[in-house]
Amino acid sequence: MPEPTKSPQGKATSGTSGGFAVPAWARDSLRWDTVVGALLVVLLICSFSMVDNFGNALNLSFLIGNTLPIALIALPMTMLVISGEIDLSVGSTAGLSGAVMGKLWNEGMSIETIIPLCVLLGVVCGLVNGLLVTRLGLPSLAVTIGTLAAYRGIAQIVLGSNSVTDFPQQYLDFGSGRIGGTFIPQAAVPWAVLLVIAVIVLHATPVGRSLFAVGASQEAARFAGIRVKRLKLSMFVATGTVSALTGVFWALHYASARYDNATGLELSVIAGVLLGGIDFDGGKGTLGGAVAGVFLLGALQNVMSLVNVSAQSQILITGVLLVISVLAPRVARQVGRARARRKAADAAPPAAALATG
Amino acid sequence: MTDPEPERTPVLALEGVSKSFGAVRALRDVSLRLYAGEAHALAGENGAGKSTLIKALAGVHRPDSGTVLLDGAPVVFHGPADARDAGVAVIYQEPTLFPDLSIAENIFVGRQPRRSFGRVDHKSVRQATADLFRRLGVDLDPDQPARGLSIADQQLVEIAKALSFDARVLIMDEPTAALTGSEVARLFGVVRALRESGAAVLFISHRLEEVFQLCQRVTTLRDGAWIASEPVEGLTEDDLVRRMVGRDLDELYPKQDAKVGEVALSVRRLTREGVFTDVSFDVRRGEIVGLAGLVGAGRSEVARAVFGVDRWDAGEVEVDGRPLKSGAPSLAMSAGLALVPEDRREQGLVMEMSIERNINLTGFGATSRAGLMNRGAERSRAVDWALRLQVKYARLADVVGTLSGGNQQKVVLAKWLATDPRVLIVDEPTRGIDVGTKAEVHRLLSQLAADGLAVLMISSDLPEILGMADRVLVMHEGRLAADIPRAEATEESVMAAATGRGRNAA
Amino acid sequence: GGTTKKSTDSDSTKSGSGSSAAASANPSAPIKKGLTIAYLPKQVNNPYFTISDNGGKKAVEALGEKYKEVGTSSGTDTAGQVSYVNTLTQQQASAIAVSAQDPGALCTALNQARKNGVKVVTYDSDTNTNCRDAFVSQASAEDLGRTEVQLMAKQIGNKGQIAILSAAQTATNQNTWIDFMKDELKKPEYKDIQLVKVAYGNDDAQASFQQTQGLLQQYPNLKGIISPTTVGIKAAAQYLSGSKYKGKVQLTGLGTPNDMRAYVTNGTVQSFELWDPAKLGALAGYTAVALASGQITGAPGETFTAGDMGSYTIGKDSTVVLGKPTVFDKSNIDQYHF
Amino acid sequence: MTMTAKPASAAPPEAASTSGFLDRVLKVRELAILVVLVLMLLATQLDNHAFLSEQGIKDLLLNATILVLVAVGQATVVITRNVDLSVGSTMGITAFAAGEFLRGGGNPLVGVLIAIALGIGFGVVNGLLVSLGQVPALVVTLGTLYIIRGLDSIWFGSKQITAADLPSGFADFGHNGFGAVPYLALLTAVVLIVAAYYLRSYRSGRDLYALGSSPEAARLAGVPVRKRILTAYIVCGALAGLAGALYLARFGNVDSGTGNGYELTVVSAVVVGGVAFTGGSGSVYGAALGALLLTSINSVLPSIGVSSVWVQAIDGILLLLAIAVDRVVALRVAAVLRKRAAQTRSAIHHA
Ligand SMILES: Nc1ncnc2c1ncn2[C@@H]1O[C@H](COP(=O)(O)OP(=O)(O)OP(=O)(O)O)[C@@H](O)[C@H]1O
Ligand SMILES: Nc1ncnc2c1ncn2[C@@H]1O[C@H](COP(=O)(O)OP(=O)(O)OP(=O)(O)O)[C@@H](O)[C@H]1O
Ligand SMILES: [Mg+2]
Ligand SMILES: [Mg+2]
Repeated sequence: MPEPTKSPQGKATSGTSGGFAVPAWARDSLRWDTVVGALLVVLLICSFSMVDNFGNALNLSFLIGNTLPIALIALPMTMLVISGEIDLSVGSTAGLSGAVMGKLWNEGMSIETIIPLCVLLGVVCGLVNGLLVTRLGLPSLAVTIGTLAAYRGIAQIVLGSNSVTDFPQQYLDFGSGRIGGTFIPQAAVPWAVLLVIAVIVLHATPVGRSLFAVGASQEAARFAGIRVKRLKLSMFVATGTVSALTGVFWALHYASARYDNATGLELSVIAGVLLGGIDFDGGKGTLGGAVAGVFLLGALQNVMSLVNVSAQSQILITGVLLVISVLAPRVARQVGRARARRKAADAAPPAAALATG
Repeated sequence: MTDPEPERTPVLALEGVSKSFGAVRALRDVSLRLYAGEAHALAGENGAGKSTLIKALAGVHRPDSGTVLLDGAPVVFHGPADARDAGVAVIYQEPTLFPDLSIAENIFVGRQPRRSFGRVDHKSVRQATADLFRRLGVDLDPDQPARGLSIADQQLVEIAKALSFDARVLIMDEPTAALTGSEVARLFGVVRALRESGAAVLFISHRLEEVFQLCQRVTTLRDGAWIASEPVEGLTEDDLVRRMVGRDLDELYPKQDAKVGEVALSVRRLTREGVFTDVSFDVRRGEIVGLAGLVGAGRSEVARAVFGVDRWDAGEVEVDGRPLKSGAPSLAMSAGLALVPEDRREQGLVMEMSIERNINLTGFGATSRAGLMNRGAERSRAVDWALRLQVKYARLADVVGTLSGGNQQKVVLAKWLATDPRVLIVDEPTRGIDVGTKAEVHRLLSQLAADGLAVLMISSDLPEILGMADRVLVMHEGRLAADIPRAEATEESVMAAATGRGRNAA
Repeated sequence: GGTTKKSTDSDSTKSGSGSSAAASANPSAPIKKGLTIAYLPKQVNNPYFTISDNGGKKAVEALGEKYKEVGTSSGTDTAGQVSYVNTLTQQQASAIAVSAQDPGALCTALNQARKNGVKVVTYDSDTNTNCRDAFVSQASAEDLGRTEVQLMAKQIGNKGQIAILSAAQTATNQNTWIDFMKDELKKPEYKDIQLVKVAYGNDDAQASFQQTQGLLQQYPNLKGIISPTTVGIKAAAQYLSGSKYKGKVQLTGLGTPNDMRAYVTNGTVQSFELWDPAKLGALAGYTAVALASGQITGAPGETFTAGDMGSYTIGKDSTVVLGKPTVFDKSNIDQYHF
Repeated sequence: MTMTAKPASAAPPEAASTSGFLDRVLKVRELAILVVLVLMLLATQLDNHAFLSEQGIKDLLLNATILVLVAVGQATVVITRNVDLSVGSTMGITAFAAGEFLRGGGNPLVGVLIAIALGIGFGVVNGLLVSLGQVPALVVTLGTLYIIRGLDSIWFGSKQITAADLPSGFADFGHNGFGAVPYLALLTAVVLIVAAYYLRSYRSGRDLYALGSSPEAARLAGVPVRKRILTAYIVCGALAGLAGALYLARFGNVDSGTGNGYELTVVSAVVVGGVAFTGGSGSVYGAALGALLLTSINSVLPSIGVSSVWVQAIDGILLLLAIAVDRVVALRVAAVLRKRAAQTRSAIHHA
């Protein structure tokens, strides 16, 4: 949803739409994603020192394990949002892939065949979203609200009321186990790999550059010969695929495949991504910010339960955080602009110098 | 409401106004006085601060220092609404319409005539609009939504809107940039009438002859600083240019003859239903082909289709003998085709991205190695072209949307020239560009042509076409009406074809 | 090839499993003091669970133990419930009394808790048997299923079409109860009653409303509806009481007196049943304390005293049954306030 | 350089015809949904004769009322290129507030007013955050969604309102009416018509479309952008509040979970109703029809005996169909217009 008023000034001072490639962050240190990152660090430090039971390996592995599904989907979701679209059906896609996984497992198919099939399913789910958006030019918000219901419904038809729990132990261990005595869940490793790939793609390849351009102005991108539709379609497919993977991981992590697995996951993902400073107009944001946002929320929830903050208050706090996350950069901007104006008042104009030098 | 002694108190004035955007000092201690019954021109290079000055007058920007005087008394406009209520009507450089509203509503938004109980009187809104259009001799349907209007049509609606205020002060920032002679002539008629009825007019245009046609007094800005305010008579174009540029200007149409090579772009029986029909032409190496026509003739549409952003329904397009696919810009680019589009804000630039990113949008091939972007290559490519076109900017990382209109246009050119294309299609390449840069662009184009580039130049600026083109194609009602060699190309011959009176050649 | 259900069935049963069952019980052991008994209901702020957890609070604190309640604010946030189990493990609670949102999903976490010495009692809705030390059942599923059919049969004179309006399709309790209802209906005396449909209102008022409407439109001569869920029954009652079917179509099932009072008094509903949630919570508390004090291990046959509620014996699948449900109607409803 | 004019004649007739054609088309676009709805209902009636009985119609209307109200409010906001995700939470908390008041034996009318007032309160909060803060509405209202939900459950905890707490008159108001037409439906219809008329025939109403269509242009045109956005959110909040009160009357039961996840339903209704998320287009009638369509589907499926297992899937697929069809129609229309424009242009010339 675009901001109510888009003044050139507003855009002008909101920094360029670049990754950390652009020296933007060096320029205005007040960039929101860096702030979120800092917040996360502060929170972790405080919790380690003050909250008992927080620091021990078991709890950390809980923290990471429970945040992983969100962090997984956040990766492609960030790119999708930067390209100006959104996918609300991720939770349902995960649920569907889990349900199918359970169904096929009950049918006696081998897990090694099931998982690739689930991933394939994710590709299909993504394709459906993507084609509806790019071919028919429908708003992604509307489309994915539709598929949100549709995929969940299909999951219900597939698995009905059963819940499948008897997946092979070694897989369950992968879903919930940790690497040796460390606090790092085994599943965190593939995530880290995906993260690296995503960062490179978004911030250091033509694809990433194009994504930012498309998100900022689809028309101009088209006139620059960027294949907008194909790009968006591929982003939807990526999101679908990762969601399906997440569904598999979810079923293994919680040792239970049900049609209502991962219900409402989309909101958590979006909350985290937003908190990380990804602009829903598209064209702005960094993966670092998104991931920081996701883990900030995750860590907060973990800490709050450890210090016995009631579920109700946790909801409240999440909400307040979200509001702050969008108000704060705004305020920061105002401050920054004020400072800049004061500086400009007494600085000589470099503009002329640089011109016909 | 004519002032007995016009020279005494100005209706609207600026005293010692300064305005900075970040590091950029757009205005430095500028003063300006607008008198009732007088048309005042504002001249200056791109980025000189003209639009900023206007926005200060209109209450869009608050000056950092200095005052705005209304009838000699200091006022503070807290927003465009205040200025409007004070009787100041503004046409901004970039059309600002509501795409979803009907043209009529666009003109009267917030001021609709009302019936009982404050209900909007839709009928008289429509009526009033129709009357305005009759006055301007525009044929547009008041009920048609503004979405999809060509730049020119948008500009006409903006003009109608400004006139509908019958304001005491009428401010126009490059209203004619997109217009052809006929519309300009009619606009000037209306403006003169207003002036005689005692309105004060502030007018900006990079077409200097227009300044001399319309205005009595001219103020010149350079790099945001006030240079001079003087009566127009006794002033020559060269004087004015000297004031603006600060040096003597070389020839405006430096057309050098290049040896014409083999066909580079060949268009055959191209048709897009409802927009243009059966368009066939060739452009050869070293040749600049002008494409003229009335606004709405469909020139831009042909260009869009050839480049591939619009599909075509029938016909073929070949670049160096390689056939292109309908609706595939990326293929067209790799075949060596480049299009500098008509609407820089929507099509030419990603307004919220940096200058650097915009220039490099067309050059991923050149700036990436093994699929990874190369920062160094990106920056040097951007710097190189920004300097070649003398873009006036503070930092390459600046958001392109903050550049002045003309400098934005330069960035678009840079972006496409950087792809070193075989065939270059330019749609209104010098719209809103100051004389100095215009000459630059023209020199650049003919230089490129001389180096064997094939250029198709769409322009509504007839002298430009006549000055630069080896051949002039003329479109009329979506059809190619004539193909006139440079020797025979005159205003008369081109106009005749453009209005459908001409010989049906080619 | 690869890992299939069959190849794993063999070992899947003994996965996790009650490590504590090995330890031996000492019925005469004293009740430890200062234990922390944590209640983890399906959903906090759900009136039903608040009542039962408060019952538990009384019981637990009467024994001089520490009571706490945590939980998710949504009834289908399994992930949330899991992380609460984890948190409680972290906080070294002595015992957890949990009402499971999902029979399987909690197992990993619960067994992890038990390995860390936390006793686990499930109440109201159970997990898989190998993930907890004991299950405190509100009433044997069999009793509930059969008695609801009997109530309905009485109201419609053993004759006519009936339908069931259940909660979510996944609700473990409802499904077992419904199975027993179907079984009860097989009896000869109910040969004239046909169960025409089981509809699911997902414990959502609007959905239950529309499902009820659907039932009535689809089966014009429907005689009665059994709704074994507190949300479903009150939605159905509210709809009936405002429609032309009021009094013509009978409604029974599980509901709380407070919810249903209005409809019983205005004649929409004749009678319905429920156990006393407060007692359920209390019994869960006593069981938890007994487990944590080592009086019982959860093995079938063991007995323990549940404060003023008398003594209970652990049945098969280490299940403790609260007792028979209470039937509420015009005559007695005003004596109950929960 | 003078180019002579393109003849300006024959403009008025062209205008007339085109405009006539245009609004007919626009109307049709809402009609499309209506047609779908009617067909669906009739088909169901054929399958099950009880469906459109007096009781059946009454139920259909009652089921729709609450969603229609909220959708109308939502549409007002969406038209300004914003969105309010907090409507579900607002509805829940206002319903509860009204209930608490009535439980204390308060006057029903006052109870409703309280709900509306509370709704307006939250509308103001959202409106201020979005207009003054100038931050993306999606995020802010997602935030207030959580905040209000949290307040709700902290404030009311596990308390609940049951039918027994409500004055019988209030409950009756919830389901009685003139024959097949419930009072609630009438009330809703009035609200709908007023809202539609305001948006169509008042300057401030038109401003909403303007600033939804182009915020920047609106600012330059001197539209009081912030004030208008605030208005939109207040309307939305007020209607959510009213809906809360009606929910109480209709269902007689409220707890802190009431209205959970309602925002998605509302947004779907608005979308199906053809109100574009890019702002500036669509109408509250469309939104209302969308709401009616959605609720009707959920009544149709059970009453033709579709197992509730299928309901959700069918819901989603129908939603997709609805927007897809709407889109295809729109594209067709655009194509037709382009051809017409071309014809008229050449017609003018050859005349
Ligand atoms: N919103 C803004 N933010 C930052 N810089 C700005 C902004 N608007 C204008 N500028 C800068 O102020 C200077 C003057 O711009 P302005 O648009 O007034 O030039 P101009 O005289 O109108 O040029 P042109 O003839 O091309 O329209 C330019 O350097 C421009 O980059
Ligand atoms: N983006 C658009 N969408 C729909 N119709 C358009 C669009 N742009 C232009 N048109 C219409 O197509 C016709 C030709 O467009 P346009 O005016 O751009 O032709 P042109 O010869 O390029 O004129 P100019 O370039 O001088 O504006 C006009 O009737 C115009 O209203
Ligand atoms: Mg300008
Ligand atoms: Mg054009």
